[in-house]
Amino acid sequence: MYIETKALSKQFGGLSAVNNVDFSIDKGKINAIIGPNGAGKTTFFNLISGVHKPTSGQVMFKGKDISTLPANKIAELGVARTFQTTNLFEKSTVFENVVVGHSLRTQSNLWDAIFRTKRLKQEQDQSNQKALEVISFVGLSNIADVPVANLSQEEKKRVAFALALATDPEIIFLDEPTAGVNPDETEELSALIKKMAQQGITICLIEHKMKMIMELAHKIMVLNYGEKIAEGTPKQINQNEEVIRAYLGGSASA
Amino acid sequence: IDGNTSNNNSSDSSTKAETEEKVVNIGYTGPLSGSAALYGENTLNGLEMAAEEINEEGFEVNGETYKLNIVSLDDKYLPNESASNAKRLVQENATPIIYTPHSGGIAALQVFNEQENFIIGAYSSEPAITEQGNELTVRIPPSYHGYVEPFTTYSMERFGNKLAVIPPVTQYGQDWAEELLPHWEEQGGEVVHKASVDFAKETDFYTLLTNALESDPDVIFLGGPSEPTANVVNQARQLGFEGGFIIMDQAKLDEMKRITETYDVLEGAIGTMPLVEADYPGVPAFVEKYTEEHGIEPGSEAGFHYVSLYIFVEAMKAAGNVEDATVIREHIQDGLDALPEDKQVYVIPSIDENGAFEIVTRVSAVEDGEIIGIPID
Amino acid sequence: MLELNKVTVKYGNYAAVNNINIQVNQGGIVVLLGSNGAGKSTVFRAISGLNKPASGEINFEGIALNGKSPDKIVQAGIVQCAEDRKLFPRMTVQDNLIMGAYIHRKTKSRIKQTLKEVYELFPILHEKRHHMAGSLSGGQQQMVAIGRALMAKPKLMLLDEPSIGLAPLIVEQMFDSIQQINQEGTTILLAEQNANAALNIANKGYVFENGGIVVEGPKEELLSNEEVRKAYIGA
Amino acid sequence: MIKNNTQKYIVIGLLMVAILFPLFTQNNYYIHVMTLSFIWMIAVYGLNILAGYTGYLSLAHAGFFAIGAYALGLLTVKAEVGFWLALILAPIITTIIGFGIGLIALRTKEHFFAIYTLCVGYVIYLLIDKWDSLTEGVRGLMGIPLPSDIGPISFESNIAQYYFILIVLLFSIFVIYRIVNSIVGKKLIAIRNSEQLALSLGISTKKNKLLAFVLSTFFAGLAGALYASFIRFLGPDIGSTNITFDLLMYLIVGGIGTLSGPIIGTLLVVWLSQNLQFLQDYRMLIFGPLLALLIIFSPRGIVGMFSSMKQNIQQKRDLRQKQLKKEA
Amino acid sequence: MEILIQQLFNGLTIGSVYSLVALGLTLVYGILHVPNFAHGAIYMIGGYVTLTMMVYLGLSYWLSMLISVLVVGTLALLMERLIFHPLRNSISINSMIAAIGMLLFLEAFAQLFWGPDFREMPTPYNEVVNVFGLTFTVQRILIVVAAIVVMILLYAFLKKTFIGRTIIALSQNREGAFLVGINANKVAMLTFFIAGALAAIAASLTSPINLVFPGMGHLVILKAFVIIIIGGMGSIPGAIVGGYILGFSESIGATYISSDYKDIIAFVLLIIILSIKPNGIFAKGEH
Ligand SMILES: Nc1ncnc2c1ncn2[C@@H]1O[C@H](COP(=O)(O)OP(=O)(O)OP(=O)(O)O)[C@@H](O)[C@H]1O
Ligand SMILES: Nc1ncnc2c1ncn2[C@@H]1O[C@H](COP(=O)(O)OP(=O)(O)OP(=O)(O)O)[C@@H](O)[C@H]1O
Ligand SMILES: CC(C)C[C@H](N)C(=O)O
Ligand SMILES: [Mg+2]
Ligand SMILES: [Mg+2]
Repeated sequence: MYIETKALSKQFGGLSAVNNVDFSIDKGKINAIIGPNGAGKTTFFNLISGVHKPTSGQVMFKGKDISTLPANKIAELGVARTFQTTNLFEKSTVFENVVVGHSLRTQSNLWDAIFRTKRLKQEQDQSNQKALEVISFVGLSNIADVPVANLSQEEKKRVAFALALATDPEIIFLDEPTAGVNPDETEELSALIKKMAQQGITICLIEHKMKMIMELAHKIMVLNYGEKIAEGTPKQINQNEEVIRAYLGGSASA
Repeated sequence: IDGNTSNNNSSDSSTKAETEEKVVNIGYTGPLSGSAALYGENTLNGLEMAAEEINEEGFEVNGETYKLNIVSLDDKYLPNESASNAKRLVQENATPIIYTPHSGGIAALQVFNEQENFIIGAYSSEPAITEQGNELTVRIPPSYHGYVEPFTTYSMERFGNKLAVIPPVTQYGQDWAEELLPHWEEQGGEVVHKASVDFAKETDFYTLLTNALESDPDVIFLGGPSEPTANVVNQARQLGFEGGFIIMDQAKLDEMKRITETYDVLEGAIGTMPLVEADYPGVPAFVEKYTEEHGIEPGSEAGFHYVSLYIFVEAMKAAGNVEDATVIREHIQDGLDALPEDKQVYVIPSIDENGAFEIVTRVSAVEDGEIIGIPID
Repeated sequence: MLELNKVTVKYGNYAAVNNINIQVNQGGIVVLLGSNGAGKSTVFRAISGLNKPASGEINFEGIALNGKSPDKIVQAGIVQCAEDRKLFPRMTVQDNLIMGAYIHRKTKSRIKQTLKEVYELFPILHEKRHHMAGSLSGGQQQMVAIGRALMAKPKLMLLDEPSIGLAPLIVEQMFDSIQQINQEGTTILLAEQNANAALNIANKGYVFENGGIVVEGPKEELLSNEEVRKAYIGA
Repeated sequence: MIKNNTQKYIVIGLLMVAILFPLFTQNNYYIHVMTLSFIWMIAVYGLNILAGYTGYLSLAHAGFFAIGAYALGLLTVKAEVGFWLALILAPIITTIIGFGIGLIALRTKEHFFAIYTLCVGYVIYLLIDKWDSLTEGVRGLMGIPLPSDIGPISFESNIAQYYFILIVLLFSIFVIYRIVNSIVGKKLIAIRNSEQLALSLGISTKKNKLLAFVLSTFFAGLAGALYASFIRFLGPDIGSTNITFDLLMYLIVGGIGTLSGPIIGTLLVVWLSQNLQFLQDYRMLIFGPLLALLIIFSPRGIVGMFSSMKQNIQQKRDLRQKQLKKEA
Repeated sequence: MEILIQQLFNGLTIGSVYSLVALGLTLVYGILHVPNFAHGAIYMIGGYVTLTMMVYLGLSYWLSMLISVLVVGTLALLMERLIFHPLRNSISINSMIAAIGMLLFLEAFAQLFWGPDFREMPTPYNEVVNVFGLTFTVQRILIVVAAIVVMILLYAFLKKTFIGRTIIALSQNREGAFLVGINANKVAMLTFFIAGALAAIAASLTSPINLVFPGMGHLVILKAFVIIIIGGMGSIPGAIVGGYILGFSESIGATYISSDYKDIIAFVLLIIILSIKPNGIFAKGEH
C-alpha cells in the first residue's frame, strides 16, 4: 500500500469533520475525492499533509506512520499539495515563486550562505534549473518573470502546480485545481494533470467538476459528513444511489 | 492657560551679539521633551534667568565685556543624545561649560570632556559622578548625607519609632533609603514595612499604602517628584494615617502644597527647606523675579542653576579667561568667594577636591499648618 | 435599468476593462461570460463602487452611480455577492446574514422573514447558524455569501461566480433559486464559468475577452454561436 | 520587489561616501553623529532580517540591543575581560538569550508576536533597571573602556572609532547581503509571504523563523556592544521601547525589506532630528506629523519611493507582454 | 482578611480604569488591525481637556467630562480621517509608525500648551468613606460604578444595535461591510470617536485620584496592551475581563508577593498566558 489512512478522524470542537475514514491511494494513478461542501475533503487533505493532527487514526506512507509529523517533514518525504484558495507569493514573479519550491532539497545553511560555498552555488544552480524545468512543464515559460499578482486564475493554478512539482514529489494532492476556471481551460488543466501522472507522479485530487473527474480518475472516494460513503471506479460511483442522493443530484453527468 | 514656555532666542541674540560685543556660549543638554521635560525646563529656567541678569550689564574679563548666550539642546534624557549634543555644542558653539541635569548624560560627557576641554555643570546628587576623578566636572546639588540625622531625630521624637519606607524606585531613592534605615535603627527605631514606589508606572497608590499602613507605622519615608509624592501623602491621610512623613530631598514641601492645597495634610512632614522659605541672602530677589517671569515659584533646580552660572562667571573673571575650561575650573573656588551676597540663592562656601559644591543645607518641618525651620547642629 | 456606457476601469495604468457597454433590463437575467481575468469581476466592482471607473458612465434607474460610495449604491438597490465572498469570519452565520439586511434594519419583522427564506434555500446554514462563518467549508461560505446578498432584498443582484466550489447538487439548486429570486422580481447580473447552466436561465449574455466585449446577444444567439460553445460550454 | 542590483549600487555608493566623509569634514560632532548612526544601522539591519524579510515584527529589539551593550559593559568593567574578547562574547550572549526567548515568542504570530515581544522588551528593561547589584540600575554603568589597541592601531581618536565601527557595519551588511540572497534568504521571504505555503513546500518555518530571530538578536547585540564601547556609559533607558520605536522608524522610513533602506532611513531620520533641534520644544510637534506624512505618501519608505517609478515602467512592460501573449 | 477586602476594592478601582482604556484600544484594533500606540496620548489629552474646563472655565466636573468626551472623541476621529484612513491599504507596520508619530505630536503639544508640570484635578467627591473596615473616597466608588455602567452600555450598543454590530462587521471585512451597505468610513470614524470617548472618560475619572501630566498616558497604555493580548485582540469581553484580571493581580500580588515586582507580575502573567495559549484566552476559532 502506498498511502493509507486507518480509521482517520478529526474533530473540531464537537464537529466530526472527518470520521473514521479508511482509504488507500494507489501509486501512479489518479485518485479523486468528491463530496458535498463541508464533507471534510479539505480536512482530509490537511490531515495527510500534516496541516492538522488527527484526533484519532493514522496516516501511513509507504508503511510508515506519518500522522504526527509536521507538514514540512511530510513534504520532504515527497508529499506535495496545492490549496483550495490559491496560495502563492503574490508579490514575487513566477520564477521567484517556483524557485523556493526546491529549497527543501537543499542542504546549504547559514554558513554556506555567508561564505558562498561551492555547495551553495551548486544548489542554487540546481534550484534554478529545477524551477525552469517545472515552469516549462506547466507551460508558463513565457511569463516566468511576471509577478504572480498580475496573473489570471488559470495561470495561478499552473504556478501552484509548478510550485508543488518543484519539491520533487512522489505524490501530489490537488485541492480543487480547476475551481473558477472555464471549461476550455479546465480541459487544458486536466491534460496537465494527466501529463503529471504520466511522469509517474501519483495524484489525488478534490473536484466538483464531475465531467472532469469521470474522465481522469482511476478511483474515487466519496465523503459525506466526514464519512466515507462510497469508493470505487467512476462508473461505480456514477451509479451509486447514495452518492446520487447526497451529491450528484439529477443531472449526474453535467 | 499657562504658556510657560521659556524660549531662549539663542539664534537672534547671537547674531546681534557678534557685531556688538563678545559672547560666551554656555551649553545645556537636558530633557526638554518627554516625561522628564518639566525637570529639564526648571533647570534651564534658572540658567536663563541668570544669563539675562548678567547680560543686562555684561561682565568684564581682561578688559573686554562679554555677554552670555545659553545654547540649549534636547537630549530626551538619553546619554547618547547628551553626548551628541555636547559634541555639537563644543564644535559649533565652542562652549567652555556644558550643563546637564542627569547622571547618565554626565557620565556620557565625562568620556570626552577632558579631551575636548569643557566643564560639565553636573546637576546630580550622585556622588559617584565626582568620585571618578574627572578633572572638569563640577557637581552642583548637595548630597543627602546631611539630612538623615536631623530627619530621624525630629520624626522619632515627635511621632514614634516605627518607620515604613516607600522611597521611589530610582537609584537616588534607594541610596537615600540605604542611608536612612541603618541610622533609624541605630537610634533605636524599627523599620516595620519596606517597599518602593515607581512613579513611572504606578497609577494609584492605595494598594501600596494599604499594605504599608497594615504595619501601623508612626512615620513614613517617601519621596520623588513633588507632585506625585504629595498625592501619596494625600492618599495616606485618606486611608487614616495620622503620623509624620520624612520627605526625601527631591520633593519640596512648597511644591507639594500645590497639590495638597493646605499644609494641614502635610502636618508633621520634615524635608528640605523650600527655596522660597529659605533664609539665604539671595532668595527674596530671586523668588520675586522668577515668580514674575514664570508665574510660579521657583524650586531648587532653578535656584541651583541660577547661582551656579553666577559662580562660573565669577570664576571666569577670576581666571581672566572665558575659553579654557581647565583654567576656569582652577578658579571656581575664587568664583565662590567672589559671589556677591545678593546673588547667594544658596550659600556655598567651597568646592571639595572632587569637584562637588559644599552647601550649607537647611531643614524644615510642618508644624501647626506652617513651615518652620529646624536648626541643625 | 442598469446601463454601462463606455466604461473603462484601470488598475494603475492597466485597463482591466476597456470602453464597454452593458444594458440590463428590469426583471431580466444577464450573464457575463469570459475566461479568467477577462474583466468580469472588475465590472462588478465598478458597479458596486469599490473601484471608480476611469471614464464612462454607470446609470441605475436613470441615476448616475459614478461618484457614489458603495453603501449608497447598496441603498439604491444593487447588492453584490462577491467572488471572494467577503464574509465576516468571526461573526456567526446568522449574524452575517442579518448584517446583509443592514439597509432594512428598521423593519425587524421583514428581516426575520427573509432569514427564514434563506434558511429554506440553504438548510445547512440553518444547522450552522451559530457557527463562526470563518470555520465553514469553502462551499458553505459561498452559501452564506449568497444568502447575505439575498437578505438585502435588492432590486438588482450582482452574482460573481456563485457556483465556484459548490457541489453539483448545490449548483443545480442554486441556479433554481436564482431563477426563483428572479421571478420574485429581482433583476440578476451574473458572472459565470458554468456557461451552460448560466445561459440556460438567462435571457441575455455578454462575452468578455481581454477587458472588452467580443460577443453579445440574447441567450439563443449565444447558445448557438459556435465559438462561444467551444470556449465556454465545452461541448 | 526591487531589483537587487540597484540596491547594491546604492549601498556601495553610500559606503564610498562614508569612507571619504572624514576627509571632508573636521567637525567632531558630525563624525560623532555619523558613528552613532552606523551603530544604529547595524541594529536596524538586524531588525530588517526579522521584520523585513521574515515578516515578524519584534518590539524587543532594543532589549536585545541593551543585552549586548550590558554584556560588553559588564564583561569589561566587572569581569575584567579584555575588550576584544568581550566584543565577541557580547553578541554571542545576546544570541543565546535570543534563542531561548525566540523559542517561546515564535509560538505567537502577527500582532501577538509584536506585543509579546513588546512585553519581553519591557521585562528586559525592568530587569536591567531593578537588578542593580549586577547592572548598577538607574545609576548606570560607568567606565567602559575604549577598544584596546591592536598593535600600532589605537582607538583613542574619533576618526579611529569612526572607521572601526564603519568596518563592522560593512561586515554586517556583507553578511546580511549574502544571507538574503541565498537559499536561506529565499526561505525567509517565503515565510513572510505565506507561512502555510512555505510549510507545505517543506520549509521548516519553526527552524527558519528561529534562525531569523537569532540573527536579528545577534546584530542587535553586536550594535549594542559597539554602542557601549562608543558612549562608554550605559543606563537602562537604552533598552526602553522608545529605542525600539526609533530603530523601527529608521527601518520604515528607509524601506523595510530592502538592502539599502536601513542606511538611508537611519541617515535621514538621525540628521533630520538633529537639524530640527533649533525648533526646541516644537521639535516633536513637527517631527511627529512629518513622520506620519512620510508614511502616508511613501509607504514603502524612501527606497520604495525611488524604485516605484522604475517598477511602474517594469510593470507596464509585463502587462504588455501578458496582453500580447493572450492575443496570441 | 480586612486587608484582602481593601485590596480587592483597590484592584477593582484600578481594573476599571484599565478596562476602559483597553476597550478603546481593542475597538480601534478591530478597525486598524494595528495596536494604536497613540491611544495613551489620547487618554492624556482627555485628562487635560477636563482639567482645563474645570479649572479655567469653572465648569462642573460632569459637564467638563462631557466636553472632554466630545473633544477627544473628535480628536480621535480626525486622527482616523487624516492619518489612518489614508493608510488603510498599506502594511500594518506603517500605521504603527504613524501612530507613534501622533504620539510624539500629542505629547509635545500637551507639553507646549499646558506645560510639562503635574496638575491636580479637583473633585467634588473627595470625602472619605469608611464602611465595614473599607476605606475609600466617593470618587473611587464613582470610578467603579461609572466604568461598569459605561461598559454595559457599550456592550449593549455593540451587540444589540445594528450600528454597533457594524463596528464588529467592519473590523472583520471592510469591503464586505461596504457590500451590505455599511458606510465603512463613517463607521471607522464612529469607532475612533467611541475609543477616544472611552479614553476621555477613563482619564477624567482617574485624574482626581492621580495627576494630570503629559506622560500620564504611558502609565496605562502598556498595561492596556497587555490586557488586550490576554483578552484576545479585538475581543470586547476580553478587554473587560483582562482589565480586571490585571487590576486584581496587581493589588493582590503587591500584597502577597512583592510590591516591588508588581509591574513585572503583569508582564510575566502575559508571557505565561501567551506561552500556553499563543492567541490569548478569548481567542476564537478562525479558518
Ligand atoms: N479549522 C476549522 N475549525 C473548525 N471547523 C472546521 C475547520 N476546518 C473545517 N471545519 C469544518 O469541517 C467541516 C469540513 O470542512 P472541509 O473544509 O474539509 O470541507 P470540504 O469537503 O473541503 O468542503 P468544500 O467542498 O466546500 O471545500 C466543515 O463543516 C467545516 O465547517
Ligand atoms: N487589484 C488589482 N490590481 C491589478 N490588476 C488587477 C487587480 N484585480 C484584477 N486585476 C487584473 O485585471 C484583469 C481583470 O480581472 P477580473 O478579476 O476582473 O477578471 P474576471 O473576469 O473576473 O476573472 P476571473 O474569472 O478569474 O474571476 C486581470 O488581468 C487581473 O489580473
Ligand atoms: C534630586 C536630584 C538632584 C537628582 C537628579 N535628578 C539626578 O539625576 O541625580
Ligand atoms: Mg474544501
Ligand atoms: Mg472574477
